[in-house]
Amino acid sequence: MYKWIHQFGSPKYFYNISLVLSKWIAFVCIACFIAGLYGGLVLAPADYQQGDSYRIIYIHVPASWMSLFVYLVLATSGAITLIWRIKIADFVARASAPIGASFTFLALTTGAIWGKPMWGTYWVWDARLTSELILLFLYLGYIALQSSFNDKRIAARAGAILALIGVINIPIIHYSVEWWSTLHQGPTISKLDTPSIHYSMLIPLLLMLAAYKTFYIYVALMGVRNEIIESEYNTAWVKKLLDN
Amino acid sequence: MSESINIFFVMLKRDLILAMRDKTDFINSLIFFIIIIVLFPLTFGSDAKLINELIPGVIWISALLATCLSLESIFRSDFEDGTIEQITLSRYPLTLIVSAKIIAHWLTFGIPLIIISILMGLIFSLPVDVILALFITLLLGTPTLSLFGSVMVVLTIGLRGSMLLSLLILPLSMPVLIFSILAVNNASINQSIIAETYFLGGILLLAISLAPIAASAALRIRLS
Amino acid sequence: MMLNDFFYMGGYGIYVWSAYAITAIVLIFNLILIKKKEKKILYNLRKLKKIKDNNEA
Amino acid sequence: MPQFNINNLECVRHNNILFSDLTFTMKDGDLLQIDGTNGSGKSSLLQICSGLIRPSKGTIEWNNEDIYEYHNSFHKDTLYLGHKNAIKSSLTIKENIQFISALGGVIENQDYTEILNTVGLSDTEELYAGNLSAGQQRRLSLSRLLMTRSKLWLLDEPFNALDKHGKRMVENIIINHCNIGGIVIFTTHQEMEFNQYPLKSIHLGNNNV
Repeated sequence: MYKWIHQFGSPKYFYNISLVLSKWIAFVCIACFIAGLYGGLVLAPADYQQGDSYRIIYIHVPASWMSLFVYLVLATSGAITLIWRIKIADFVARASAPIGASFTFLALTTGAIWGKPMWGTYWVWDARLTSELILLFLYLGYIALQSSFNDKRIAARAGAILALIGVINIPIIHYSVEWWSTLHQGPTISKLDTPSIHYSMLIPLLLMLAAYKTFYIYVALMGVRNEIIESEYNTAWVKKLLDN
Repeated sequence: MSESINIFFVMLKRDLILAMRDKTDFINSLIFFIIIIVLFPLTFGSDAKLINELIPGVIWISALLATCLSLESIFRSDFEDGTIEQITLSRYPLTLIVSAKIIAHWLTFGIPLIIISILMGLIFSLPVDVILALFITLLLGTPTLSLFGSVMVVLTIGLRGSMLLSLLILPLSMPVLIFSILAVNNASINQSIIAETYFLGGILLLAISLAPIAASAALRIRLS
Repeated sequence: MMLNDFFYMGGYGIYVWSAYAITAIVLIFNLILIKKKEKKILYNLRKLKKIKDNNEA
Repeated sequence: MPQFNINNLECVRHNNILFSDLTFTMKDGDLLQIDGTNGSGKSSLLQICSGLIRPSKGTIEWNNEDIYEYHNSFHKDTLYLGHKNAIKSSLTIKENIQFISALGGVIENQDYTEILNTVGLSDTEELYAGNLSAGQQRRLSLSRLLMTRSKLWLLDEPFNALDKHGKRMVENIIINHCNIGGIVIFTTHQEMEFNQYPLKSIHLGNNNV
């Protein structure tokens, strides 16, 4: 297992594998986007309460799921950085942070836009919007901390500690905000086995989630490849790569 | 083992003496704390009822900002004069030494801050229950802030500007702030504050068990 | 007619489409940014390599 | 028998290779001088040896144990002194010295007058360290050499800011330590005498040992 991790963690191996993978991921991503958008915007019926405005769900919910997921990736790769010192983990964290922040930003703005027809105002201190906002601050802090170090190795390790503390705090933040908030709707999909929404609405949502996830993986892999080339440019294989 | 406990008290005593000798740092942040509290009534006019509703929250926000400000100095001189290397490379557990420093900070800054807050409550003639709730929440909340804050201080020390420190601390201290404000609000309408107190206590325990370890790890990273 | 309905979104068109537009912009922006970075890195490294090769020659 | 092994060490700072393939072994009583021009990596080498920073390549072993894996036992045997004195100017000399001895693991020795005499700071106990000159502060900082149970000393420019007399004093302390089986590595760009004590040396900068 450990050997496998190390092989996978070797920059050259990772670079080549990710190049091949990226093509397939891009294909899956585009397919999911097309199917999800078609299903969500055209096929799915309008909601009997919210009318067509609910269709924002197809971009809002995946964005907020991904915002949390990417933060988990930051924390996990942080733990790997601290324990095993695998370079790729540093790169993954560095490449993930901006896209994670983008997802958080999207979850916030689409949530606010959705709020206007629903609540009559762009912003209410709803529990999920508020903790999303705090999550955005966590991302911004992470990016600010990382970018203020000159030495990338130290930046990665300092960021790892911040991400780990952040990830421990996220449930507490979420719970405290929920406790405090009186204006909040229950989670739309908490359990997949008893969906509170119809499957014709659910399937496009899951497709969009897959699209977001593959999009994230695609962009993150590209970022990781950039970091690899930058840090390994003294090695023979990168030199060869540059000749092409 | 007893030697390690000895170094804990040596460090604690040393930091307390240092705080007493270089008073400016923590006195300035306490003055800053008082000024922010005073600014609010000046901005919102002299409507006593409104002020009474606002002031507990104001005290808490001021405490948060003042803690951010005062934490900055907790490791600064040690970094400047090389003591931090001696501490990190010493024969004793780094977490123990770091804990002593954090406790010293709380004793010299947190306790005066709590006393001032109670005095402020009395000056603004808040109900006794509210003052009590303020006392309890500050007693549980300020050490949490010092603990998590110290990790962020180590991460950001020597980097450009102190804004970064606030940017890191403030989002993480949101739960403490929220539970404290809820407790104070409950107290003002004569309701129980037990649930919030438990949460604050739980977060404090989490901070006690995690922050010294994280701060030590951060120290080793920053020195490399 | 069908297409009009589609863009009208039962009166919520402005909200739905602005949300989708922002999403599209942000996601595409992410893609462009990282592509640009890749180009920049490759350009810089190639230049660096050229200087080195010339020095060696 | 303690041994300090450095194997194939490489240090990269700001994308420059400061040194590489550095290998040496130190045994009881060994005294090693590292010299080299400014920026040749003298301080970095000492910091790597102390475990503060990790080398980009290579291993360091103390008693055949990797110093990162067994950092607790390594730190117990090591004393590192950097450029900075680690002296608090708002503490008195006595308070400084008490802290130094507690950190060095020497608690039972409560009489500091002898130590202050040795480093040439007698009758200054109640003064604030901030009142001392640079050389005196360095002497105070070097008093930690007399209050340590560590075997391996890593001293970065120990003779900085010292006059002839102070230099002699530090030399004597170092030789005494080596005579009882201690190991000392220090950096300097001054010519050293050390009363004919066998002195090894490493020159950094042109990669020759």
